[in-house]
Amino acid sequence: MPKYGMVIDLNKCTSCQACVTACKLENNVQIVPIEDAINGRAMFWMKMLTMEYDGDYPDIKPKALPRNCMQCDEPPCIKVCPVRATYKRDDGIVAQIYPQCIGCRYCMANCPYTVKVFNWHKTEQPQEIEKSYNPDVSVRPKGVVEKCTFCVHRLQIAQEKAKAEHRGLEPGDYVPACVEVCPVSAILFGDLDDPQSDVSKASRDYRAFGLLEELGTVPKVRYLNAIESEE
Amino acid sequence: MKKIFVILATVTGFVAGVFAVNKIISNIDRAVQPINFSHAVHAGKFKIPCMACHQHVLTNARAGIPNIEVCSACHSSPLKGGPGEKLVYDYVTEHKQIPWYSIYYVPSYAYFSHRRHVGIGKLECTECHGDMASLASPPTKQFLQVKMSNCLNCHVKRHVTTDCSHCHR
Amino acid sequence: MTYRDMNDEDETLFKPIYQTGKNFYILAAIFSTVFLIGIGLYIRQLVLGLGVTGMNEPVTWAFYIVDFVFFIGISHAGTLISAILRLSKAEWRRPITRMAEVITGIVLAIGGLHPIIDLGRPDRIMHLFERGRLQSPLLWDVTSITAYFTASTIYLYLPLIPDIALLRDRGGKLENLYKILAWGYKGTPEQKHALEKAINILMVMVIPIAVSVHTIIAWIFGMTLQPGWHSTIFGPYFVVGAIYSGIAALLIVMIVFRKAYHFEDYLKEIHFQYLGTLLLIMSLLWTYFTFAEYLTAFYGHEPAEMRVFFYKFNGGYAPFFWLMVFCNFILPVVILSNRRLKKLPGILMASIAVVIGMWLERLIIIIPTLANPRLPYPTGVYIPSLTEISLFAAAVSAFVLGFMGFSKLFPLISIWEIKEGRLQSVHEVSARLREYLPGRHDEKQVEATLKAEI
Amino acid sequence: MQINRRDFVKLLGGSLIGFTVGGVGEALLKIPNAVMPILYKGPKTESWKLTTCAKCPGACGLRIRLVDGLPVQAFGNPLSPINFGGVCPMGLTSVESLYNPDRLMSPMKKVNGKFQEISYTEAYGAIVSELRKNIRQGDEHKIAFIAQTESVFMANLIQMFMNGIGSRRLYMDNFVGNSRLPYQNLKMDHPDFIDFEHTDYLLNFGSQITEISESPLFFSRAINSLRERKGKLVTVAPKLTPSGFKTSRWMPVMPENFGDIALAIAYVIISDGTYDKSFVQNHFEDFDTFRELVIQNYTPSAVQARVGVDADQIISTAREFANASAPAAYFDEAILHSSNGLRNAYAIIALNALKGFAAFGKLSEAGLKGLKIDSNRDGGNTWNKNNLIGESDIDVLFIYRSNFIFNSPNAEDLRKAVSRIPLVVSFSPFIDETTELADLIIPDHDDLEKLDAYLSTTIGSPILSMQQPVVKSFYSTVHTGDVITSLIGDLNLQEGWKDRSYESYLKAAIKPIYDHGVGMLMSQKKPTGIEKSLQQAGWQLVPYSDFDDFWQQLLRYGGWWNPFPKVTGYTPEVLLKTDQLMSTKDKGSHPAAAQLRLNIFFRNFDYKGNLLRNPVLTEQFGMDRDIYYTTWVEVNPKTAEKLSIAHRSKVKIKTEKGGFEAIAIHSPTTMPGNIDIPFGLGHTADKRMLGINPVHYSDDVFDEHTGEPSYSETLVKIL
Repeated sequence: MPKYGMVIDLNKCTSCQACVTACKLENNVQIVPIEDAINGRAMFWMKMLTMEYDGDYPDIKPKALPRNCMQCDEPPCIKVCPVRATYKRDDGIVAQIYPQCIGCRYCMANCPYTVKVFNWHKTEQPQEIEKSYNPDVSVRPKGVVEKCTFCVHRLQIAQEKAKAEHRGLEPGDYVPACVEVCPVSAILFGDLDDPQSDVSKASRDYRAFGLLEELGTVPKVRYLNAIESEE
Repeated sequence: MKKIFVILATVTGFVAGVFAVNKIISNIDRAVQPINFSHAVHAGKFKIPCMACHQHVLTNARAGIPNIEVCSACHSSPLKGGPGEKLVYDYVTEHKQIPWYSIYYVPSYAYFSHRRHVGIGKLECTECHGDMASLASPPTKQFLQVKMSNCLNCHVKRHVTTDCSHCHR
Repeated sequence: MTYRDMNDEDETLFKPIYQTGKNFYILAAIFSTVFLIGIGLYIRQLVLGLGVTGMNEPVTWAFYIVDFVFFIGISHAGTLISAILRLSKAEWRRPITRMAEVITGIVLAIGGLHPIIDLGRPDRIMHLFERGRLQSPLLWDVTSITAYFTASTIYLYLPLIPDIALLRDRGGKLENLYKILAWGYKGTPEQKHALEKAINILMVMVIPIAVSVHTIIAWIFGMTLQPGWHSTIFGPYFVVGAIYSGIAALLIVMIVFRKAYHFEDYLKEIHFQYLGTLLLIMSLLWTYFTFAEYLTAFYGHEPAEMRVFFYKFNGGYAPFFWLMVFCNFILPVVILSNRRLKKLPGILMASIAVVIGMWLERLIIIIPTLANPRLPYPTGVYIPSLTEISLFAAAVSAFVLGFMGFSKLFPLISIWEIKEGRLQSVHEVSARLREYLPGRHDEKQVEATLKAEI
Repeated sequence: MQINRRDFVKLLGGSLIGFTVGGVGEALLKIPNAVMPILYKGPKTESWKLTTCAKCPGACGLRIRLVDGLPVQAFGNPLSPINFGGVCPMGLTSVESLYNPDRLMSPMKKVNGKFQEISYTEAYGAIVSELRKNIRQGDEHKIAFIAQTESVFMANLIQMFMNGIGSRRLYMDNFVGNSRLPYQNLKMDHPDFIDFEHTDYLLNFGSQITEISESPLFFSRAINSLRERKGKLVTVAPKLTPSGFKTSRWMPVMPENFGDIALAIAYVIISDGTYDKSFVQNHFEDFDTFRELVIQNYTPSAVQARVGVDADQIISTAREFANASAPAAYFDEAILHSSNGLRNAYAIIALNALKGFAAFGKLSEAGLKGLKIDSNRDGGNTWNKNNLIGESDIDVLFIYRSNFIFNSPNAEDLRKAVSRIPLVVSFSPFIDETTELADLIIPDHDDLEKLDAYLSTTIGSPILSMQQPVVKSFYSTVHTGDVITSLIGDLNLQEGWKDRSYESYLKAAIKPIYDHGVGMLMSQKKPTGIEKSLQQAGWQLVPYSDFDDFWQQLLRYGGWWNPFPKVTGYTPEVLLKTDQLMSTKDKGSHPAAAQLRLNIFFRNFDYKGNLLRNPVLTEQFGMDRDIYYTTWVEVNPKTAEKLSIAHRSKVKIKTEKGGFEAIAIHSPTTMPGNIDIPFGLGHTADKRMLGINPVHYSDDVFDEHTGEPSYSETLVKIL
């Protein structure tokens, strides 16, 4: 059984936000009404965070990092879910089952990365969005929690395809949308258990770190620190 | 004391009502198809295999209801036959799609794939659709109701994964 | 002796049941309108979704949960207090217990509903029982609250039986209802014995349940990773807070009904003095816990913790925080520790302050933590919407209505316990005289002298 | 207990009530989804088509996902050597723009202030008759054309049209053209690309190189590789945008002082004598005067006094620049957005000349076989949109996709001028601020519906990216190319152009590539070893039989490119003249101390302010600042402290042209003397877009040569 993980190279990332848009469109994430967005209910599974600016003007080193669900190996959210609407699959993906969720938002309260978003309303989407919905993903009803699932629907289809072609799942077959579109291929995705895969190599890199690792959530999305090219 | 009996009676009545209506609903004909298509003739008499018309069974999530091009393969010229065939012929000549109603449908939050079940799982069509070859008129209700319980029963019986996120999305 | 020939004595306790002033109806009308408005707004919320509240990312829990914790806290007034008092054979408990238990019953019913109001999909509530997972503190909560509710309702009902029997014997329009509820209680010695036995068993049982309830509510927060929540003393801290607010609520209710139904000669100064002292003790205990909680956080000086800490101390929630400190510590301690101020008005003021303060405390525990997540964005701001506020109002008025309704059906002060108290005291006094003092003393004359003195 | 009749009735009644209630409830719950029939839906068969993104000059390859024949998603084309499957937010939303409800569905005519649908023939007839009239009366010069297109072929067609008519009033507002304008004005031919294989030092003057540039995605990867090679990126810019996040040095400089910095660096290089002497010998007409001028006016200390950049910084940068093996001083269209843009550009060109343009490359003719790459105001033609205001004798104005009302400060004057013109024809597919003024609209196809081709040389080899109709057009829109070709035909401005289509024109234009035979389709992967050497020698096996087959495969694989072009280093064939390079006088010092200045910066790949009509992008616009649908301004923390402006607080900004509210953000990426404001929000024509359009609040300051507006020379008050 593989253990899917992701490594985001902040040295390469140009914070162009392509991953954000791709995620939004791939997963039919709602566009909330304007006043809701202003009141902090905008929904993003993948988000670009401007963390801080090291150093002082003008020699500053801005830190911006894309943040999706960390797919923790010790997820705080699944411990508290009363109905098993979110749980960890055997392949390490932290799944979110929308028809199961009762919307108590306990998992949101317990997520240190604040990656989960809630459907406060069910609102009519702009026409262009509705017409270009991704048929592989459901549109969530009001009152349930949703989050990045590593595009698990792509895995469903990739596995099916591989089976139909009587072969095993190959590394390239399944990548989330954000990985596919990244213009500078700053996002690596793959099997962390396979020591040969790029992603597991990268995750052992000396620059590698996990967001809020100290909490013991063991995030499976890791980052490579941005370092000055020459010292 | 009698009050209690009245209350009890009401409750029982309520339950009875729910059950009764439930029973009725499950027997309502869901749709009236534009053409009285007979699987008995096509699949039964002429032994046309399912895949011949439902072409996407092995390749797609949806088996697909045959579009007019498929029908026109045989019905391009009026064969001897009843009024139903006349209708088909009209559709063919006008190149209009037949507005079939689909009886089986899966909610968007569940992923059901014919390729997975028929192509890979090697299930028989009859498992879920019953013996279509015997139906003289188009089916009016689901043979095996599209319910999670029905899915799970079969999955458990055949020791297939019951992990939620393998079907839900 | 049967009940009939001694009813006259406690007529005042029966009065509210048989005659109703027009103020009652006015109040009832007002509160029920508020309540109905709340219901309407909740239906609106059901249709439109939780968007009608002021919640957002990351403040995903707000008013409803605050009210939930607050009401459950209040509910600790009754059963716990009355059980403890019964257990400790405190004679002065007799006129208090009933009201306390009623508070528990009603408030628990209201508070228990709040999580459901807070759900995004209340239509899926059954999932909790069909597919619930015991590892989630939320489910512990469901179990413990239901257990507590059943226990406390029974605990309210059992001591009620003799009084119901009284009412049944007096006849009247609701006689049938009383007939059913009294279970044919005649006050025969074995019935009495059985009843007392049941009550004794229950009051021992209720205490651990009550404690567990609020500990678990504390754990809902304590089990998370969030700064300001992830703390070991939350369990006891919440329990103390709960009892604290409970006593305050009880005092308010007592004072109000004393005034409304003229219970002056049942609820005497002494009762309030005792309860006031209890309130003072709880206040100091609460202060101690609060101090411990924040001091440890401050010394740990973990950045995330500190952001929450300062948000409370001099940030957005500073006003609420310091108001809470005033309401929960300064004011009660000043009033209750001062003999001159420790009179009914003073006690009433203190209790009201405490209730407000305890609500603020829940608010301060819940929202600042959520508003300051560990990662920079999003940073939360929370302004409650009208729906949330009016639902709180509706809850409060539901409580008042419930109480008023109860007072119209059953006596608010346990009549038979009062009587029992009288008899027992006479027995005790005469026994004491017989044992300690020379000369033979006849119970009759002791009674006579006591009567004369009173 | 016996039951009498009354009780029995009671019981019956109760049970009946219960029954009905239960039944009705159940029915209400169940019936809808039980008897609701679902109409036949397709089998959801999936297919993919390759095309090219036309939203910026980058011309990235796109891979469109169609379900049952309708586009649903866009991804990058992994075969394209420009973006290798990567794609930017703009490209990702191509599909949304196809379904945009605001799209014009048919030609429109303005009848007393209201737009009415008319047939294409009618609209076209109107245009033709008007033009005929003009030509008959010999008023060809009264016809003007303002176009913004990144397609060389389209641009050439428009030029052909205007030349045929014989009017010089053509304003090409396209990015690549503008970036190369300075070279053109110097009568130099421009370098085709930066040779990123060898460049080890990139001195970037004000270009938001990974967001708004000739090819953002290519540059992003190129700069990453540069940094991996331990090369250096130095940014000279008024604001540190994401393009500069990874820069190893940031010199905060206002755009009009770029020249000073360049020349100060030149000073150091000259006085160190580390410049390329031989090159200077051969290509400078009067280097000594140049040297004299620089030595006199541009000592680092003097520049420091004027510009406020530490002299040591300048000197060390200059030394690094001089010692680098192939240093490049880079600028693009952004340089023009200041009152003395051209002069700054010249200075930078001069700086490059000192190192012999070591990092720049040129494609030898063979690579492209006579295809004209640069598509812009051909040298000397300085007619631009501002001339509309002065010249009142314009009869017909064609507007192709350019929303110049939105992105120029003097919008009001332009509006007046345009509404003065008798016939304004717009080809825009949307009603934007400019199209509002049109009398006649013939909406263009959406990018997914049209056929076009894009030539780019940014990556160092010629690339032809094909854009093909992924779906056949939904509405009765018309490809503007077809309109113009048929105009050319019907007015017979060209021989034998009667009833030609854009497609035929395109085929003819692309034919030379096929004839020349070099290069390959994007399908084949880059050859190596023997095959490579064979190709370099000019041999190669082509997988296509004839031109039509070639064409078909072009469409299938998304384009053609020549991986091994004949490349030479760039050397200007005209001599550099000091009086040209130093033509304009210096700009005054940056009044940081005196008063704050409004500096407009670009975001999210929105080049000209006409790309943001997309719900996803609009919502995402300020996401990394956690601000939605609202304009914000960024203030340096020090300044904010001085003015006591709190982080994320509401402030009022006041300029000559009025005031507006915005949210203040503390950010050290801003110069202390500036208030940075993002460009792109505040469309008045699209109700779904809120916020402020800063350009309309900034003063009418233009570069007197190019007429490009300055985006950073407006004095503001903040309170």
